[in-house]
Amino acid sequence: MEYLTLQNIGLVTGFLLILIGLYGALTQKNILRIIVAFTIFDAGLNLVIVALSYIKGRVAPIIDQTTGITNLSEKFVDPVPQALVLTSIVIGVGVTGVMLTFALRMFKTRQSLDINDFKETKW
Amino acid sequence: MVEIILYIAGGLILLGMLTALWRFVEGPSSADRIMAFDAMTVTSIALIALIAFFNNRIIYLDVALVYGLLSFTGVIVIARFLEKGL
Amino acid sequence: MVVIILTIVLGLVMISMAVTALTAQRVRAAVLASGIVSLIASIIYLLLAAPDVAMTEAAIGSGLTTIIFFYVLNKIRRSDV
Amino acid sequence: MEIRMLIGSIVTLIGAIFIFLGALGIVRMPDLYNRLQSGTKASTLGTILSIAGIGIINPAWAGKAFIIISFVMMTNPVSSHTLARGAHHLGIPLSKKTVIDKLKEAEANEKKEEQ
Repeated sequence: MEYLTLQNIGLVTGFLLILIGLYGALTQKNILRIIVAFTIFDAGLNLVIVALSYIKGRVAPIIDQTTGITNLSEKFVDPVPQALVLTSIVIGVGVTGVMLTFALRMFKTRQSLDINDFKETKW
Repeated sequence: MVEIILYIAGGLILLGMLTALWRFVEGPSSADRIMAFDAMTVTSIALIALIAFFNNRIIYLDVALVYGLLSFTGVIVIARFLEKGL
Repeated sequence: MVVIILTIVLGLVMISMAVTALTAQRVRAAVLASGIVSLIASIIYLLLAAPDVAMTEAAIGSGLTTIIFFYVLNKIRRSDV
Repeated sequence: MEIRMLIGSIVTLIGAIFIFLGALGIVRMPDLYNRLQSGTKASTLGTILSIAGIGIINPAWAGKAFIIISFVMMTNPVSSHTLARGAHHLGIPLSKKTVIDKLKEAEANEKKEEQ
């Protein structure tokens, strides 16, 4: 019962999302479904990093009237992984946009979305 | 007394979210799924407000503000996609 | 204790929606399911004391990703998307 | 003091009941358009009442709660209207018990005037 904390639930959910996304990206045939699986993989990765930085009993690292301005390092959770995840979300949207552009170009040249129809880039 | 009433309210809101999710899984057409998505977004605004009350931080209400401002643009884009012609 | 139960329910919904996104019949249902995964991830970020990440995920992960996916689906328009 | 907090929590509870009944209507109604009005009107009223109850309990939060209420009240009916119009153009069938369809008549009149 003592393992049932908020941090452990976040970690388990994040790792399960990573596994589901990896399985989908490796087994699907449609290009658009591969990109959807990549989006799920990205969400799970961000959830793992945020859950690692959580400490029980502390509050969000933003100053207002209820926190005061003294002894802040004993009241707040770690803000550095949250800043990293904030950057990672934006980069993930950029990567998704580039992948969708490639998918659109591939569809316009070959009129197909199946990954087995594009064999000349294999080696 | 006040907290017990608010816990019951939170349970009802969560139950409403799960019920809308059933329509998302079941839905015969795409418009049903989009409607369930919209209902879940609006319901989660109320859930975020309750979480902000229990944590006693006003900064959490800003998340609900972002939801209320930006959630409808996605639904409008998908509806225009169904109407053929974005 | 209430927070633990709420987080477990939200996590189960998230995992079931991820499985739905992989097994849906049409691509538009898969994109909507991944939008719901982002929506619930934002509530879990709020419970993990990260409101700034929750704000960004709500605006970008749940809104902008869905919009660019449907922009591409509008260009393709086959019977199975 | 105590009376005000009790009133606020009861307003929030009424809002939560409205949200639950709206979600029940999403499952139980016969066709898309009935589900749409149940899922939009009841959910919007429930969300507005919930946030107003939080604002009554904590008077320092009332300004931000008012801003959220005005945003929800402006944006949610717009998206629902657009979705209903798109579904009607797509040709999703109405329920058997429907007695009137004004949008179809208006489109027929427009087509007649063009010819």
